[in-house]
Order: sequence, then structure tokens, then C-alpha cells
Amino acid sequence: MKLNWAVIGPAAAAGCGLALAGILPSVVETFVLVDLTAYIVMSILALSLALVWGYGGILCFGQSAFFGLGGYAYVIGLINLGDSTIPVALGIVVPMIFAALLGYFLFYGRVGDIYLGVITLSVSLILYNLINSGAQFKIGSAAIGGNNGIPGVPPINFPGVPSSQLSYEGSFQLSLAALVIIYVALHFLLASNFGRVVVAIRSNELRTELLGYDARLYKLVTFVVGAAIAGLAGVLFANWGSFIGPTVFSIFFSAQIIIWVMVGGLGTLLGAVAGASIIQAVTTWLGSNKIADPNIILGIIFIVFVLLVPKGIQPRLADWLRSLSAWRGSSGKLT
Amino acid sequence: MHAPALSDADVREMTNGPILRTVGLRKTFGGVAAVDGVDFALAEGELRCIIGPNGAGKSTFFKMLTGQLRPSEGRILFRGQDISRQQRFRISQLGVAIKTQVPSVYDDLPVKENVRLSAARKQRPAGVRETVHHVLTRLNLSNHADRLVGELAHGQRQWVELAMLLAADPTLILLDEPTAGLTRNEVERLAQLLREMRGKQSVIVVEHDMAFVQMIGGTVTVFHEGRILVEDTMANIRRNTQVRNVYLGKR
Amino acid sequence: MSLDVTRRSVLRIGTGAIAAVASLGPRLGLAESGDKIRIGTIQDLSSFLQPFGTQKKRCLDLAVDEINASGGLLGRQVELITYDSQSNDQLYAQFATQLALRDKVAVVHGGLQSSAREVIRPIFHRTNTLFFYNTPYEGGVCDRNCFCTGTTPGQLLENLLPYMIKKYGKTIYVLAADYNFGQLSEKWTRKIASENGAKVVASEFFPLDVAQFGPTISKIQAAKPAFIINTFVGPAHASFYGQWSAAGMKNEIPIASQTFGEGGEILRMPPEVAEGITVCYNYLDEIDTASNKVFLQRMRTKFGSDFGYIGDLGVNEYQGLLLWAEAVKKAGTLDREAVIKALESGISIVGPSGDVSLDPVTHHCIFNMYLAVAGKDRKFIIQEKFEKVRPTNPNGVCDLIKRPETNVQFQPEAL
Amino acid sequence: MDFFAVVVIQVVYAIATLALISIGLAIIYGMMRVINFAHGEFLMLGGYATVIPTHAGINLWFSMLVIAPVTIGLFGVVVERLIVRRLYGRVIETMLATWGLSLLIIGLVSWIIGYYQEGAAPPLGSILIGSYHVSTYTFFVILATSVIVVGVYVFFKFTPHGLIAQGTMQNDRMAAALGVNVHKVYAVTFGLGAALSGLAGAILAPMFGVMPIIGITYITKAFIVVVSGGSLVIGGTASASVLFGTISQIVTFATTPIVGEVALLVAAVLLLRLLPQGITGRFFRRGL
Repeated sequence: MKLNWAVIGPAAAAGCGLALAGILPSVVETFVLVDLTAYIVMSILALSLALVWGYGGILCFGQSAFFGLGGYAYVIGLINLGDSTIPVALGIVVPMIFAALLGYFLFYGRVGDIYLGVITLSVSLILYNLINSGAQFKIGSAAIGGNNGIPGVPPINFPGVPSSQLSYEGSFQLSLAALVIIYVALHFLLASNFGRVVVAIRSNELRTELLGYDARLYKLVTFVVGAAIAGLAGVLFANWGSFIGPTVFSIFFSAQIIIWVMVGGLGTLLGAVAGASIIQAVTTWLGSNKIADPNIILGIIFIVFVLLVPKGIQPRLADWLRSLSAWRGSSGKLT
Repeated sequence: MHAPALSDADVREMTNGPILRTVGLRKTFGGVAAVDGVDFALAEGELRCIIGPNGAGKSTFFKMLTGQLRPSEGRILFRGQDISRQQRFRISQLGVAIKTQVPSVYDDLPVKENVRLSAARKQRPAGVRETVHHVLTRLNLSNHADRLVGELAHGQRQWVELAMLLAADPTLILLDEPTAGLTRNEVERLAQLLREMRGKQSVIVVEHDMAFVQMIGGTVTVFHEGRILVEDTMANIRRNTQVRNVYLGKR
Repeated sequence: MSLDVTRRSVLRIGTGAIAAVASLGPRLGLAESGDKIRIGTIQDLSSFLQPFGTQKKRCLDLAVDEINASGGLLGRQVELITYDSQSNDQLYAQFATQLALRDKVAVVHGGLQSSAREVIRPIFHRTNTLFFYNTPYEGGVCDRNCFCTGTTPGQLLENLLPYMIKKYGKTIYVLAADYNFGQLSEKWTRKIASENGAKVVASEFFPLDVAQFGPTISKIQAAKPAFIINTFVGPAHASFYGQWSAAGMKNEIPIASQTFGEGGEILRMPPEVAEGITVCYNYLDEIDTASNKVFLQRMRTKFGSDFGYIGDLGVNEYQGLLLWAEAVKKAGTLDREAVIKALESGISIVGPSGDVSLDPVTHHCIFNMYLAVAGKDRKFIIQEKFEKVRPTNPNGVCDLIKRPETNVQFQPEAL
Repeated sequence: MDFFAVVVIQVVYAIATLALISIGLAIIYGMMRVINFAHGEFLMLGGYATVIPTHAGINLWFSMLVIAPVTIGLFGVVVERLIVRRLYGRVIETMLATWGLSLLIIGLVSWIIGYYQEGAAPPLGSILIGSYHVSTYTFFVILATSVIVVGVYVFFKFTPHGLIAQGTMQNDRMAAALGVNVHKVYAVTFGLGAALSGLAGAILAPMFGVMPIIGITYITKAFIVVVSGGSLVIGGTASASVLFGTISQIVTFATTPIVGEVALLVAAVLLLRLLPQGITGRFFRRGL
């Protein structure tokens, strides 16, 4: 019973995703697609932290560092090579390597949670400073561009055919596909023994090690997988806006990701997606309708959220639906 | 009082050399020695009890055996292999399992999952399901299988932790105050369980409950101020004036 | 997991709904706009760039009012569609696409930071939406679809530096924001200094959030330059002036600035701190001409007397919009090609800063530059006026008449 | 030679500023293991609570040393009541809530006052060290910080409330069992932390000026300092400030501010790798 639900769930998710990918472009206007694509990309980024923090219990204040590294690696590669195929791979591999080194440094040094937070934050700030002041540096034919970032990035192209580039619709569909695939993949990863051990470590690291599991290794792998996902999000972001800038390394951005995940609900996947999408949408909306300073609105939302919906969106929704079905069940018995 | 199925003498006969030995084991915290030069030996398949007043160094001793603490001096030999500098998970992989003083379990996971995680480290999924089922029935936890451990009473959580140990099928089992929070006949059952293990698995029990120690019989090691005071049968130890002074005397 | 389907769809609907709402807002504005000419702007109206964005928006509003008051363009009223980028480049990208693809505006005026400009410029290029960047910046943009009506470092420094060198001496200490604008300005400073027989003794660059200048102040005292020229950006850097005067250096070594005053510092900073700082801009509120008096009067009537300091950040928006309007009148149509041609016909207007005309070759502006010194009474005292200052275009790298397909930002090595 | 003296002064000054911006956060974190992400905004408000009265003609020192800490302290108590209290023991939620609070404060202040930099000039003029001018205010900041740090130490070490607070900090269950009103202790401590943040912001206002967004520059460094400091509230903050202040300032002198900033961050990373519980965490339990 449980098992086949565990299959149906993601299957349904995939179904919805594909349906949307097929239908939406024909029914909504392009600019809506562009906005939605942005939300989707950020949802992928949120998923990466949902894994690392929500399930792995690794409080990473620098998840945006991998996002940025992915974006920059992709863009620099693309400008040098012209064909986006290898650069996309770079955008995933480079953050993985960086995460592997940083993760080894952290987990094999058994650095404690909040301290880990500070280190990851510092690392992303270091990257910010270096890239922000690196206007004069070049990698191959790509100028880092400093604070201006790297503008005018060509879209992803069909492997081997630089001329056939993604349209707005194409980018939307590609991003949505990536989101669905990553969601489903994470879903199964977490259902696997590996995933269960990761959750066990979050729950009780000492016991897990006394059972013979090398917590350091499991955390490292989780961290690296998270980096890969964040890197891909970075690639899709650069493709979406055809630019990448150092602000992706700023503390503002890092904190944003944490907030998406918390608003959505720690220890959930769909929650992270919801959190990212909704907050993004609200921010955009505030930008087009001048009600009040967006900071005021967002600030109130966050505070109210913590006080009234502490578990986050998804768990709340789940409870609600559960109680609903439970009530149905009981009433069913009566009749 | 039951007669032990096998005397420890017989056990030592059957096996060659101790499964666990510590040589001059010391652990100091800021100059104070919690464990102060312990030479200890446990035979393959032996069941050993360690008693001693609070602060005698029993738990510190266990923590060093399982790699939770690094010894300041001395060596720990498990089957002749020095494990005194090993990571705790590596020691566990060698077959040493511990039930910590305060039950260390996954409170936010179901009983079944707790045991499964333990079994799953070595076994294939099919075997795992079997082991979990078998262990849960053996410790009659089956009807709690799907409850969160956090919801269980202290005594039951002890059993869960015990179940996790058994599911891992270790060669050396360390139990730190296993009877805490158990009812009288639960204690009986535990003693029975341990007696069944004798000869198959080596077990060290740290206990305050003298009746229980009496019940499971076997050699008893008395810790005092980080040292081994005496090693003997419970009967003789009761007579030992030294022990009486440092330990029973306080009662 | 049993709830996935429902949950997912619920969330989807949620997101969709919000996206729909997000798209609704300006829609309403559109509906009753009828046959108005829609033009767009993206400004930083909240978060840390707000003071600049606010002033720029005001100037645009004023310009739109004036155009409509004088009968509009081609007999139609003009409507300004505004988006608040919240000082966030990602939103710049989103709103740029909305302006181009949904609002289908005739032209976009706006953008503040170079990073933001470089995010939206390609979008407008790709969507053939005419774009005006009305802000002083590091220079070098060469894109037929883009007109830059702000000062560039060359224009500014080629007037400011010789004055400082003549007046104070030949050794220069450069303090610059550690990003493109600052770094490029520093290169210009070295170039122009050497042309005037002076030299840069030291250059220091600061991240935008540095507010601690103790070490720098000591280093400067050690170097004993004839004067300092700074390219500070943002409020954190502004704390230099306070620390400088507190160190009692104000009367020891004079300061020239490429940015002082653009954030309204002249009104907020205690005069004992600001006094004596030399600047050079295309516009200063203190300019004493008829056209400026009229402009200031209109600002007062529209926004009340405490609209703060305008400076060239704001006025460039105003002048940029008037230039575009002039071109539309001349072209007699909103068609992008026709308007660009009109703009490239050496078109010019009389703005608050005097005559402003477009240089067809670079799509930058030819206008007056005013050299001024901060006085005791929270006002600049204008010292000199340089007329018809041309945009610098080293070795004619940018020629949009000969090479209209060009679409780059020329980098320092072109110097 | 006198340049060397100036360098030393600047290093000490850098250390002082780090300690100053961190101490308020340190007390709150050390007390309830809560990261107050609105800490930077507390400093910012402290700045405004100095600048605005001064513009209104009230004596600068009075606004700085009395008005600012009192108002921000009271504000802190209110915040504790309305938000933090409902979230005790939930570190993550508290972080989100206080982050929201920080956005709210930034939004409100910029809406009411505007984003402009409130320029100010440090008082007290300057003195000559050899051929170098140094702002006298620099010495005032150093002095004020030392007084504050010592004062906090004395408060926790010798005053009744301080001792109770310290006990609560080390073991709140025990304290509660002994009949201590933990909530009251927390409220007062949070208020105290806020007051000190306000005071810090006030003292730094003439140096850095005030603007709604300035909090961001403070919170990052304060956060790094406090956490790197480890379990001792005062000892940790002090030692971390000394370490980071020295490194960043000397590097800044030797190279450029940006390298100095990077050096600070790198130092933090390496430090926490070598001492995973922070400087003092390895040797001490929670305490002063």
C-alpha cells in the first residue's frame, strides 16, 4: 500500500509537470512563462537546500555559492566554447567538486551545525568579494565583469547545434522538466536506504555511527548532490535571464533560499517548491503594484508565518487534508 | 537463583584467547583521571558484569571501547586488533554494539525503522525484513512496530535499543544499565535473554541492580576510582570487605 | 505520499493564481489607457538604491506631465508604466520582459546600476524595444538600440582633473569603488593625469559596503598627495567624508569627487564636512539659467518644496525623455527604426542643464559640464562652465553610423 | 615610526568596533542560543535614535549614551514579548521571524525616514601623532567599548540579576527548578542585549552615518564574530574580535580593504575548522 503510493505520488507529479509543460506555453502569454520559469528555477534551488538542510540537517548558509558557481562555470564555458552542451555539464560538475572539497573540510573536521553555517556563509561572501572586484580578470575569452556580471549570455542550444537555441517556451519546458526530474529523483533517493540513513543522521548522529554508518561520508554525499542541483539551477538561471552577476553570492540571496525552504516546510520537497514559487510571485507582484515598501509586506509575511504556520505550508496542508479524509472516513462508517 | 548453563571456565576452555583486552587504559579530563590504568580481558562468548559506585569510570570505559572517547593512554585490543584510535562507526562495523546509559534511539522514527536501520547496514533488503520481524517478535515489540519511539515509555525504549543491537548481530555487546525503567518481570526476561546469549555472543553489562547481576551470574568486575578493584563471582564479592567499604558499604 | 496529487495541483493552482494576479496589476491601468502612447520605466523605488530611483522617477513623471500638457505626442497622450525593481537585477530582467512583451511600450527609460543596465539592455535589443539609459556610468556601451544620456568618466574627468592639477598640484591619490565604474574611472584618471603632466601616486579600491576608512586616511597622510579624487558609490562610502574631516584633514588635502552630491549628500552632510569638495557634473540644482529656474519651479509645484536634491541622476532622465519625444515629433511616428534615425540626425533640446544634443556616432550626449565646489550653506558654488563637451570615444572604437550592428560595451583596454 | 603608532591605533580601533557591534548579539545568543537576525537593525535604530534627537537640538552625548540605549532596549523587550518569547528553543523559527523583523524595520524606516544617508561628523576633532592626524573619536570608541565590555562582565559576575541570568544561561531547567522566572530573565537579558546594540549603533553613527540598510554590514560580521567566539559570551566575543580585527586591519594596511575583508573571512573559516566549537568552546562550557 505505502509502497505503491510512494510510486504514484511522484508519477502524478511528473504527469502534472509534463501536462503543464505541454499546455501552458499555448495558453499563457510569454511574459508569464518568463516569470514562471524564474519561479521554477528558484524552486530547483530550493529543492537543493530542502535536501541538504531539510533532510540532511546540514544548515548551509551558502547554498547560493553553488548556484553562483554553477552559473558562472556555465557562462564562462559557453562563452569560450560556443556550444552549451559541455558548459551545462561544467555548471553541474564544478559546484560538485567545490562542494566535495568544502564538504570534506567541514564534515571530516566534524564542524558543528551553526559553525558550519558561519563557514558556508563566509565562503560565499569570499566568492562574492573576489568576483565582484574581478572586473579586469578574464577566463579564456570570458571577462568576469566584476559587479556588472556577465551579460548577454546566449541561450542553451540543442547539443552540437549552437544555432538551434531555446526560445522562451523552450527554456520554460526545459526548466520544468528539470524540476520534475529532480523532484522525482530526490523522492526516490530519500526513499532509498541511503536517504533513510541521511534522515537517521539528522535524527541522531551518534546512534547512526554506533550502528556502523559513516555519518561524515553520508553528509558529504548529500552536500555534493545538493551542490549539483543548485549548480543546475544556476545554469538554468543564467540561461533564463541571459546574465549572471555576483549578487547571487550575497547574504541576501543565501538567506532568501533558507526562507523559501522554511516557509514551505522543513523536511518536505513540495513545500520547498511552494515556498520558493509563492515568495517569488509575491515579490514580483509587489514590484508591479506599488502598495507599500516590499520589505514591509515580506517582513510581515515571514513573522506571521512563523507564529501561525510554524511547520510550513506543506505539512499544514497535509494535516488539513488528512483530517479532512479522516472525517470523511468516520462519517462514511456512520452511514 | 538459576545455575548458569555454562560456567565461564568452560567458556574460556572453548575459546582461544580473549575477544577483548585493554592494556593500561587511561582517560583524563583536565588532569582528573576518570579511567586510570585498566587492564581488562573478556573471553569469547563470556557474559561479564561491571559494577561500581557512580563516577567509578564504568561509562567512560564503555565510551572508549566504542570509540566515543579517545583514550589518553593504553590500548584496546578487539580480537588482537588495536581499536583504541578507531572511529566509532569503524568499531561498530567490527561487531561491537552498545546500549548507551541514556537510550540513544531515533525518537522521531517508528520502532520498525529504528530496527531496520540497524539491520540494513550489513544485510540485503530481503534478509533485513526477516531480521526486523524476527527481532521484534523476540522482544515482543511487534505490536508497537509502527509507533514513534518518542511516544514509548522509558522501559520500552530500552527494549527498542536492545532490538537495534540484536538486529545488527554483533559479536560483542555492551549494555550500560539496561534494567533502568524495566518492570520486575521485564528484568527477568532480560536476564533470560542474556543467559541465552552466553556462549554465542560476548556481553559486558554495567549495572547497579545487584539482584539482576546475581540473576545473570558470571564473573563480576568491580570498578573504583577508575581502577579495577576486584574480579570475582558475585558471591565472593558480597563477602569482600574492600568492596563493601567502597561500594555496598555506602548502601 | 498519498496526498501528492492534490497537494501538487493545489500548489500549482496557487502559483498560477498569483502569477495571474501579478500580471493583472498594470493590466487594469492599461484597460482605461485607451490609445495612449505607453512608455515604460524600471526604477529602484525600494531597497538600498531607493533615493536615486525615487528622484529619477519624479523627473520622468514631470517630463511626461509636460509632454501631455503641451498636447502629447502625435496628438496622443503619453502614459508611463513603472515597475519597482527593488534594487534586484532578477526583477529587472522580469520587468524588462514584461515591458517588451506584454506592455509593448514604445520606449523604456531607466535603470541605475551598470549591472542592471547590462541585464536589461540585451533583452530590449532582442525584443527590438528602444532603450534609454539616463545615468552617469563607466561608459563604453555601443548598441544601436540603446541611448546613454548620462556623463561618462572621460567627459567628467577631462574637465575636473586639469582644474584640480592646475589649482593644487601634480600628485593624485585615487579612491574608487571596487567595481567597474570605479576601476574604469581610475584608468581614465591615470590617462588624463599623464596627459596633463601629473601622476597618480596611489589608488585604493573599496567594496561597496566598506565604511571604515581609518587605515586609508593614514595611508593618504603618508603619501601626501596634492589632492584626492574619489569615485565613491553608495551610502557606506559616504562615511569617508565624516571620518576625513574628523581626522582634521579637510583643510590639509583637497578632495575632488566624481560622485559626491548625486545622493543628495550636499543637503544632508554637515557643511563643515562637505565644504570644499570639488565636483563636475552635467547638471547641478544651483545652475542659474532661465530653463533651470522653470524646471525647478515645476518640480516644486508638482512635488512640494522639499523634493530634495535632484542632481544629474534625475535630470538625465528628464532630458533623456525630452530627447526621445523630440525625435518622435521629428519622425512623426513611434516606429523604432524611424525614431532611431531621427535620434541619429544630431537632434537636440534645451534642458535644465542647457543645450543637450545626441552624438549620432556613439549614441551618447554632447552637453555642458559644470565645475562646482561645495559651499558653507549646503549648496554648490559653480566655478566654471564647459560647453558642448563631447562623449569620449577613444580611437573611434564605437561608430554606430558606420557599424550599426555593433552591440558591445567597450572595455578599458580600448583606452 | 609614528606611522607604526597609527597602525597600532587603527588595529585596536578595528578590534573595538568588532566587539562593539557584536556584544549585544553575543549576550542574546549566549543566553538563549537564539540568533537575532534583526540585530543589525537594532544598531541601525540606535543610530537614528542618536541622529534624530541631535538634529532636534538635543545634546549629542545625551542622545547617544542615554536616549538610544533606552529606546532600543525597550524596543527589544517588546520584540521579545511579541515574537521571540513564542519561539523559545526553536532556533530556526526564531531566525526566520527575526529576519522578517529585520525586513520590516528596514521597510518601515525607509518608508518613514527615507533611504538617505544621514551624514554626521564625529565630534572631538583630531589629535596629532607625529605627523599624522587621528580622529579623537577613534579613542572614544575604543574607550567606550572597553567600558561596555567590562561593564557587562561586572553585571553578570556581581549583580544579583546577572548571577541569576548566568545560572539560567548554564542550565535553565535547574534555574526554573530553583524557582527562577526564566521568562523574566530572558526578557531582561534580551532587552539588555538590544540596549547594548542600540548603544553600539549610536556610538558608531557619527563614524559611519546612518541609513536603513546599514544593518546588513553589521550583522554579517557580528554573526561571524559571535559564533567564532564560542561558548563564552564575553571571552569569546573579545577573543574573536581581537583575532579578526588584527588580521583584517593589518592586511588592509598591507594591501587593500577587500583583501582585508577576505582575510577576515578566511580566518573565520580556518578557525572554525581547527576549533569546531569556536575559540572558547573547546575549553569552556557555556558562560561568560
